[in-house]
Amino acid sequence: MAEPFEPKLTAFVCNWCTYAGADLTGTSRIKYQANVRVIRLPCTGRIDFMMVLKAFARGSDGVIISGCHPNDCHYTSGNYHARRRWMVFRDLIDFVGIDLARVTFSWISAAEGAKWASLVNETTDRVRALGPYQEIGKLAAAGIE
Amino acid sequence: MATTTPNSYKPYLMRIAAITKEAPGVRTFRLEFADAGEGTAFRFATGQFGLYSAFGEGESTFCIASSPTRKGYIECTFRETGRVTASLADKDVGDIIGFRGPYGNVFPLERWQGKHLIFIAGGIALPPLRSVIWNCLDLRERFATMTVVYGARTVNDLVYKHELADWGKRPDMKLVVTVDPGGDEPGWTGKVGFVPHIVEQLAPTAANTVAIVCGPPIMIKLTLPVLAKLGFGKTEIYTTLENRMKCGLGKCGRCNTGRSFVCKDGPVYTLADLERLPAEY
Amino acid sequence: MVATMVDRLTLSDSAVDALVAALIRSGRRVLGPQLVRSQGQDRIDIAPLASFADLARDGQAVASAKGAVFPKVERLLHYRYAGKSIELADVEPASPPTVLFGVRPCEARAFAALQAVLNWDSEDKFFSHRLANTTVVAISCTEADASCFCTSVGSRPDDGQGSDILLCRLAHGGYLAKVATSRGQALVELGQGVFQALAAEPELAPAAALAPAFDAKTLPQKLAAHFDHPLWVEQSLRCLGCGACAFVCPTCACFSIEDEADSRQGQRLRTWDSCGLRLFTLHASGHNPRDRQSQRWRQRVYHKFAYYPDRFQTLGCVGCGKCSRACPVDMNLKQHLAEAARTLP
Amino acid sequence: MESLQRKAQELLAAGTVKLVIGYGEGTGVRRRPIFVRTGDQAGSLVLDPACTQNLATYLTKAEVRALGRTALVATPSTLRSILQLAAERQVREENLLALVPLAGTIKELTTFADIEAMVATLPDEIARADQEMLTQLGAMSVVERRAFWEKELGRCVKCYACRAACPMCYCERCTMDNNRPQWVPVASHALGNLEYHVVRAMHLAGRCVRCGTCGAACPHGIPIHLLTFASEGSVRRQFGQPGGASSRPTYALATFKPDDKEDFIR
Repeated sequence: MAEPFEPKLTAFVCNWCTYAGADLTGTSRIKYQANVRVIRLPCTGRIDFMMVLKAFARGSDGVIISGCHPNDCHYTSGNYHARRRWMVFRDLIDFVGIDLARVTFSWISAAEGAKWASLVNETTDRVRALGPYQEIGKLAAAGIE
Repeated sequence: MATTTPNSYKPYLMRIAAITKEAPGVRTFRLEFADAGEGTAFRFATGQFGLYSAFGEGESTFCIASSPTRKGYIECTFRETGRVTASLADKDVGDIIGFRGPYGNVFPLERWQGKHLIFIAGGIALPPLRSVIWNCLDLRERFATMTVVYGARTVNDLVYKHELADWGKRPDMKLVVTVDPGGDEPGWTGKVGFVPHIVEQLAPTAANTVAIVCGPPIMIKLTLPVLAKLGFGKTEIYTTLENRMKCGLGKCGRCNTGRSFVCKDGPVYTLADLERLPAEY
Repeated sequence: MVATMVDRLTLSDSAVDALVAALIRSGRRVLGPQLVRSQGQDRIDIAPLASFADLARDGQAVASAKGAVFPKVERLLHYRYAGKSIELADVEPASPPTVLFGVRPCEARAFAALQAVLNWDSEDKFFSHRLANTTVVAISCTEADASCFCTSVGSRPDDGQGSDILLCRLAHGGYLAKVATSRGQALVELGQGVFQALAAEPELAPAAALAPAFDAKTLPQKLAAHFDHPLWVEQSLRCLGCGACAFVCPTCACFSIEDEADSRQGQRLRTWDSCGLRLFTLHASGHNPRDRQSQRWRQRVYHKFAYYPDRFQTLGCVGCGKCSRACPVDMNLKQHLAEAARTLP
Repeated sequence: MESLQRKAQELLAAGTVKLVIGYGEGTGVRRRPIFVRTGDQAGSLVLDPACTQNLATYLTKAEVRALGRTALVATPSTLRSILQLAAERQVREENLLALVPLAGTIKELTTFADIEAMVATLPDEIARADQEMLTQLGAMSVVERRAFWEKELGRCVKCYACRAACPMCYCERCTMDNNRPQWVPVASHALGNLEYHVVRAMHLAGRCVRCGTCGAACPHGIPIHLLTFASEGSVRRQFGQPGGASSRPTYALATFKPDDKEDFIR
């Protein structure tokens, strides 16, 4: 019998808020689904939009991007800049046919351990229901003879 | 259906046997064939080059810096400059890299028999000459006098410092090492001055002499008139080119300069050959 | 492609249709020029043919057919990291038996120029293997456009060189098939009953009329003598430095080799490249032997019309004009060469 | 057309400019950029509806710059490109002037302020066919759109004609040409092509003047201009800042407002 589908999620998070928040989830002993691989970056401003595509190309079924709440950026305005880019990037990837339901954006502070757990759980459940995502991953082998 | 033609793009696997840090950013690898049988069958001649792979990053072209008279290994010396060399610089002894070669033409040692040899090199361009210098030293009785003039920007930028020390002590060759003005340091016993000036001071005789010149374009440009003044003929001056290459097989078109493929017709050229090519190198 | 005695046979239009069907049935990959209408614009692509009716019999495809033997991206090597070591896997080029059906005679001639550079010294396994599995059935041209210049480079619209079979249109429908090679003969045998013996001397539809604009034979000498002529700077002023000309060119063979890898494995790919791109000759040190676009334009012209004849005794150009049609700024090669032939003493 | 030729002659004769970049006759019905440096070359200048290519691309080319002060035959898109280039400090006011065909005469614009004033009066619309394509694509499901772009971008050979033809792709070393790291694959396989075109569209968002020259330059007829239209459209819709409207540096993605409105961040 085939194994039930377990989605692979990649989370790009900022060092100062969401990563600390995810840490708090653990130290608070809040359980959440283990489908997510966390990649820590200094700031949401550092999360190059292409990382979303790279994650899908390497086999992620869903992507989470999260950082400090507006006005809380460790570097003052990295998250504001990131937000503008996301606003445009979302439109663009939707236009090229990437399913937005597979990309979750969030603000999670260092104090929001519970929010991190519920974000991961909800995203995992949603992506699990959507099924595996190979639309971008399959391109990696296409067009090479 | 499998083809019988070999895949010319498949490299030998080489184990890094030793790493020498020569100068800032410059390293020498001693490479041994991972497959001993391939190593035994491998032949090259001085002047030839190869493409060295850092798997995952690509290939980069360097000369073989060791002499064919030294069996069982090859050496290459490179400066960390781009994607591949940066990755190579991260490797440790025991790591595996790729090597395709030997490619290109050779220094015509048989033509030089009985002649005086003067090698003139600048900076990171000593490695291609090191192969031929060692080759000639190992066959020392075949040549008349041997002189090496080598210059670098600073004392620290000189490569093969230990070998230079050894060469300096040999009675059967003359070594002149120089650094650019301002590049010397306390205790420096070599010369201070640019290579072309040092060659001019040295004033080697052109009669029955071959000059082998390799260095940055500006050094070559200024050294050639000096040699011409000393009476060196255009077929008695040799150099080796390093164009960008991808295949090493005369196909990819990158090193194409005039009718020449540097990877096939070069890298060794006489000044007479070079003057027939457009100056696109 | 070993030339044998040219066998002359005829085919009716429906017979050609049956031949294409038989080729597809035989499991061969049948590629040919097809008209594509997209976003209100027409273009001709070289693509798998489903039937003879799909074939664009006139006009030039944007891309050349070279991709069948020299793909835009092909795998040369595969490797896996195994601890400190590397496991290398050789790659066999996957090349299904292919028929290039209904391509133009200029395209057919281009394979010899590709072969000249890719196999001149050592054999290129990937290219050779694909070429050996490819049969070329060209259709002679009855139309030429303002970019065409095959007659200036020693050819003509009904040139059979490089074709295993050349189909020439008959005045009243059907084709005369000139079967020039054993590979062509194999298709004749496959299409049993499709080809008819020649009953009488056939009346051919007139081939495209195309007056030569220059004589390419005069170029090598002129170019050799005028490397530093201001003409090259002048001609290249509007050149944008993209690779469109080289990538649609049926004879351009310059390539790059690129590694792509993740933490477990990687592959070495060969990709098309172009001497028109600045990066082509750029050294990691920053030094670039051809730093200006005029030098790169000159290289393209010289490579095809001076260095090729000198080195390989053949032109690196078949006069198809694809480069001119593809150029975003209308660098018309025919005009530029005519200008060179006219103005250089 | 005659008025343009006359104007070019005057400007060159007076030494006001050293170069006039305009359109000349090309192959068949095509028009091509020409570089007029003497009065007697001015007769080759052509002006008709086929003259659509955005010539502002040449303003940042070293070989062209070296020729001296330049007059540029400008379409509305060209004017916008000049402003965007000015905003990005890529052109100097004193080095160029724009020649705008207007109701049978040639209007000469010598300052960025003049150009801004004129641009403000011009309609800023994309071609109807492009608008229809955007509408069609918008009506598709995300799966259909993926299939559409997979097919279209499958033809891309990475000749970079789109990049070379775009006035805003002036970077001396494009991110595609950097390899430490090799962020976007060099090869023109399916993934390399998608990544390249997504990067290009993002880099042009807020800077694109929607001239469509990239799409027109594509030898394989891939409607890549729709990608930049989409990203530029997103900026306009959300931040109200069209590319090429002003010579002041107002790049929408280099700034922010604390109250930028979105509805997707949880």
